[in-house]
Amino acid sequence: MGKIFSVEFLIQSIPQIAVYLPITLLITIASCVAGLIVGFFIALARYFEVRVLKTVAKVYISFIRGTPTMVQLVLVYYGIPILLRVMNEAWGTSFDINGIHPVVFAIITLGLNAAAYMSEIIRSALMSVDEGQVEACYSLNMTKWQALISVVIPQAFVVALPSLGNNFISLLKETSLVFNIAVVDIMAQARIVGARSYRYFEVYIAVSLIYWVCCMLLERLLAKIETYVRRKERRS
Amino acid sequence: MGKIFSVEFLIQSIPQIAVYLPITLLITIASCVAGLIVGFFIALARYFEVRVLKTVAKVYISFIRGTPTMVQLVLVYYGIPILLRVMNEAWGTSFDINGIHPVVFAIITLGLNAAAYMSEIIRSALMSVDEGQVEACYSLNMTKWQALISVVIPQAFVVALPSLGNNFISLLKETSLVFNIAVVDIMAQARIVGARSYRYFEVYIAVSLIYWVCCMLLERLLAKIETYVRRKERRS
Amino acid sequence: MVEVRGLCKAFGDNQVLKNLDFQIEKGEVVTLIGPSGGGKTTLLRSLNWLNVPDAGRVTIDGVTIEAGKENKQQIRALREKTSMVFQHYNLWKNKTALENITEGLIRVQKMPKVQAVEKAEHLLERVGLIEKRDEYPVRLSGGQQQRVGIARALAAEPQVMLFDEPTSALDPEWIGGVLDVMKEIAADGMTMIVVSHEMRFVKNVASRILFLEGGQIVEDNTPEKLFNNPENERTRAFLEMAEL
Amino acid sequence: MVEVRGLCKAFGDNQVLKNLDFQIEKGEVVTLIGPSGGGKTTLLRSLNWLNVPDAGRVTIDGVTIEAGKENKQQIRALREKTSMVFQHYNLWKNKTALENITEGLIRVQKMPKVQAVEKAEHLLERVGLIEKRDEYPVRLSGGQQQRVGIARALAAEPQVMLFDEPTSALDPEWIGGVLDVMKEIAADGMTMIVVSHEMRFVKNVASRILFLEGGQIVEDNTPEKLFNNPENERTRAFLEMAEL
Amino acid sequence: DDKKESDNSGVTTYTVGTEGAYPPFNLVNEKGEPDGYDIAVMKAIDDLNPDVEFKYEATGWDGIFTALESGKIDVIASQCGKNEEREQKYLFPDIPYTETQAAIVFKKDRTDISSDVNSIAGKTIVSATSGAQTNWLENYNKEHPDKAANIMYADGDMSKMLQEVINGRADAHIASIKVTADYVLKEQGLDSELECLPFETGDETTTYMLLRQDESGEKLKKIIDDSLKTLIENGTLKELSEKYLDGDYAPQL
Ligand SMILES: Nc1ncnc2c1ncn2[C@@H]1O[C@H](COP(=O)(O)OP(=O)(O)OP(=O)(O)O)[C@@H](O)[C@H]1O
Ligand SMILES: Nc1ncnc2c1ncn2[C@@H]1O[C@H](COP(=O)(O)OP(=O)(O)OP(=O)(O)O)[C@@H](O)[C@H]1O
Ligand SMILES: [Mg+2]
Ligand SMILES: [Mg+2]
Repeated sequence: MGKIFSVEFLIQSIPQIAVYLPITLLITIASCVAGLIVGFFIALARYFEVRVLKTVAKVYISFIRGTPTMVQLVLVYYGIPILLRVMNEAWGTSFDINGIHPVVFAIITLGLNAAAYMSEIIRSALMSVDEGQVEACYSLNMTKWQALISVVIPQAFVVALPSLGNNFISLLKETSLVFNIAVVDIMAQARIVGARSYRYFEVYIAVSLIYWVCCMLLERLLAKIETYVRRKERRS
Repeated sequence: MGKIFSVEFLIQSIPQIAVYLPITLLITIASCVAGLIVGFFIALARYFEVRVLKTVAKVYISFIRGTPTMVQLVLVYYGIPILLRVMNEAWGTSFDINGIHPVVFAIITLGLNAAAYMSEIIRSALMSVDEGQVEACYSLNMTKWQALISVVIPQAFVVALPSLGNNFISLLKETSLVFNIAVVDIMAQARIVGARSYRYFEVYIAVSLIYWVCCMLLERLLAKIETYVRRKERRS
Repeated sequence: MVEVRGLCKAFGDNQVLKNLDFQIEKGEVVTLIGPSGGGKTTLLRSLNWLNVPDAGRVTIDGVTIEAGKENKQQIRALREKTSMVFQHYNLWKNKTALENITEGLIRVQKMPKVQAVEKAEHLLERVGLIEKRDEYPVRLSGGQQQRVGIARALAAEPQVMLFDEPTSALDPEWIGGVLDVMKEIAADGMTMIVVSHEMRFVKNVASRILFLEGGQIVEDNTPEKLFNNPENERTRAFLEMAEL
Repeated sequence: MVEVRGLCKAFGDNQVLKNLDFQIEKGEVVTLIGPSGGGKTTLLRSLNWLNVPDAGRVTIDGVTIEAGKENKQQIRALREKTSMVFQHYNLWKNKTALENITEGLIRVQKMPKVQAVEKAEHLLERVGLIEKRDEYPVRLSGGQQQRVGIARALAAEPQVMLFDEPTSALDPEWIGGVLDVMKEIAADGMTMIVVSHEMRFVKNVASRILFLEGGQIVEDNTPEKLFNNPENERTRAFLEMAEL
Repeated sequence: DDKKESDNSGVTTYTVGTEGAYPPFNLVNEKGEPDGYDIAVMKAIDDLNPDVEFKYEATGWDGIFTALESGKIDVIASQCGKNEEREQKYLFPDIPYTETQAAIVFKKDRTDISSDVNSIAGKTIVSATSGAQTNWLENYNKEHPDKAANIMYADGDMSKMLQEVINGRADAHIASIKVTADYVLKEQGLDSELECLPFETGDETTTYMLLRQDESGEKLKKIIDDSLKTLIENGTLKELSEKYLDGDYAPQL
């Protein structure tokens, strides 16, 4: 007779699942970087209240946050080829999108998605910097950009870091949505391994352990950075 | 002949899906409130560096953020009964947990989950309040709590709000995980409706529209609150 | 009223307070003078334990607290005896001028709100800011902020007032106004420790002057003696600069 | 060098600057005095467009800018001509004392880093803070922060310096020290506009005094005339307070 | 399992779990109730046994097995296939309730793919992790390493997998039941583009109810085995199959 909960199976499944860790990490890190960069510029549009861009940014944020990531992923992955097909038929062109690896779609979609969330964190951090700090920059004839780079961003960074940490860690797990576009990451692999024996309970715990280890390493790193940047504003 | 994409189907499915909106909203709002409260106290333990609690808080945050919400949900909802069954068999007790509605488990799990994320946002917002502000409280013999309530929290609130908004909106969509514990929310219903005729694209778009409307209303509200609380610190 | 014994405070290698001893009687108005960076603010902040000293003992109105052995109750008891005007005012940004004053009264002293508002309005009137009653600090001028800070500290009516350069942002007229207020409360028997280089204050209000330099009290004297015949060479030079 | 025409600024109902007109020649050291809340800071901040005036025109060293018609280039050109010491110092919290000074030199004036550091060290020396070179602002005393602020503004070597109460946090010795620095740069022909109630400054450095009250310049005079024979009744009362 | 007994009537209540997203086998109908062939079979079993009563619940696939283990549900009727690994953990009745005929779906212009199993060698086949046909495919690959296909795992729904074929990211999709595939192709107007042929897997995809390895599971296994035997013998299963699946996929005894 078998067992309700098989510890050996759990242990055996860990290496099988962990094989796909590079994919998970690749997508997480790449979309995180993409999200930070795009999110930063979206935040700037709102921070500086740039005329049209500020509205565009708001709509973008609202749209991206308002719709499920899974749907965005599916729409981009399946929708773009449909669009291309229609275009090709209508105009006789012959674009082919199949050469692009689904991981690229995943990174783009997740990155653009993260950007919306991160932009709000970055905006509020930028706005938390005292006006007097910026005025001091202007009084010495710095440009907006110079003020941003030498004063506002470094000070906002401290405030934003813990919240951005949330997003990094969320993203690590949100990556599992890529299975919707047929990319196998650690969560998908856990499902595949689990499906063979219907031992889902064991594989979920196995995959959770892997996530947790990654998360702890990330938290360590974030805590180090935070201590480092906070030292400047510590009284003692 | 059928169509690849049926607009009528999409439109018809909206009311069918929207019927379950109250469940989605109930779970979102309740777990949001729970998350805010628990998250606030976790943040305090770290903010005040309370001896043991601060470490407990760190482990809690790490564990919750480090493992997928879906797994937590399944573990809590199904794992507790398994544990009880094992206990009952071992000790001859007869606890029964089946009377509790799954929505309650959903709210507890999602609430405790959100708490971990929110606590980091709240902590960084609390820490962004100038030390001088707190010292002024202490100089007038306020207690830590009084300082917190009359000065630190109101000032931190402005900084935390946009990031907390991220979490509210995430939670709205994360609610869809509850189908794994047999609760039907709008996303589950969308899948169900879609499955009947294999028209997933249509229902995904339909459910996205519903989410988007909710999200936009929420964003309106948040923007109003933000403008209101920021007025105190605006130069003009 | 105030007794300080063996007070030491260092920031890293920088020994700011070096084994300070002094005593202040009830009703004295003591002025703390000394060069910038000499530790005046640090000393003041040690008296209400905002700076935790490395060593030493502070007694205010019977409440004794010793560095390294303090507990919450002691710190609160100590702070009950004092209130402070900060060098950088530290007005609460989320409160109006009025609320900055009433907050402590309502929360700490449990004064009914109506009464607290009445008291605050009276104090705002005295510092000439009644029409800025509902303004938030960012929209007040430097001197206006400083005056609200003074009003806030006065409202607490403590045993000992700690003022850190309370007139630095004021014009001559308002310096006069604030000095009048301080003279009044001094006449009521309030003990005050005031960091100030405002010579009018030093000459007219102070009953005693401490000259703090290099973490030590190099001179402790009455204004008359100090101005006419300072014991210390260093003090003489310092005051000459002030007299110009 | 500086020309102001029809300058107006209101915050809500509060008309802070009422149609100001004045002109300052190259090399003049103008002191702005007046009661707290009178608009001195607002005026100073309008000169480098940190406060956007509601109406009026400012010309500094040939750069003219008009309220409501300003553009980015004009604002930058205007700011190139000036630098400012803030009433609240506004030191950059994420930069050390040294970096606070070098940052503008390196970024705006594109000075090589070595040279900027050298210059900053020289200035820190002059304000007595060379040993605080690598300290962050939160760990400096009030007076030390103010001196770094002065050094930062001096480093830019602009056409016109705007000082907002630059000696408020200083002790008599350092007031003397800073005045010496200001006298020196005044002697080099720098134009300065200084908000100050420090009478030593007003008497010894200023070449001209503007008395600002109720949003208007109620007196514009040389120190000698102002002190000996003020034109305006209001000014006389104000100065009497200062003289005590 | 005494908890399952209701006090006086002697009727035992069991909860049947199903994914509810795999029509025509299982779905949730307009009334919000689980429905489809899988459910109909369970209802027929219920009718045969006056001393048992079934309740039905739709649950996401990610939680359904844990729900079984925890006792929240007692049997899964969701087209589960049998294999050795699964038998270690769960209890399968001896008698299956469906023997479906698989189908292969590919682009009309592909001549290199056919009903022949050998034609999938080296091709990319998109297949759902939860599907019985995936199970078959994995075993096939293991047993015929020289003729193995690339499995492109996908998450659940057929319309997505068909898109993969249309977009050319996959060469073919193996559907567990031809009739369903035909239905979807027609419904979504893809029949002009995609070919759907019966796929001879030789060893046809056979599905079972899934039970917990405990006392209640053993009891239920007996009930299901006995009932399925009756239902096959009296032709009810065939009827249900024809009604829901448009063909006879009832297993033979
Ligand atoms: N938090 C801190 N960390 C490190 N050094 C500090 C800190 N606070 C003050 N110091 C240093 O301690 C010394 C005394 O500072 P303090 O603020 O007491 O001077 P002060 O007499 O009030 O000067 P001022 O008249 O300029 O306000 C200064 O050299 C200052 O740099
Ligand atoms: N951002 C603002 N919003 C509203 N009112 C303001 C704002 N800034 C200044 N004021 C008001 O404008 C008036 C002039 O302020 P300003 O700071 O120019 O005074 P000041 O002459 O520099 O006074 P002080 O000597 O006290 O620094 C004050 O009454 C002040 O309350
Ligand atoms: Mg000081
Ligand atoms: Mg001012």
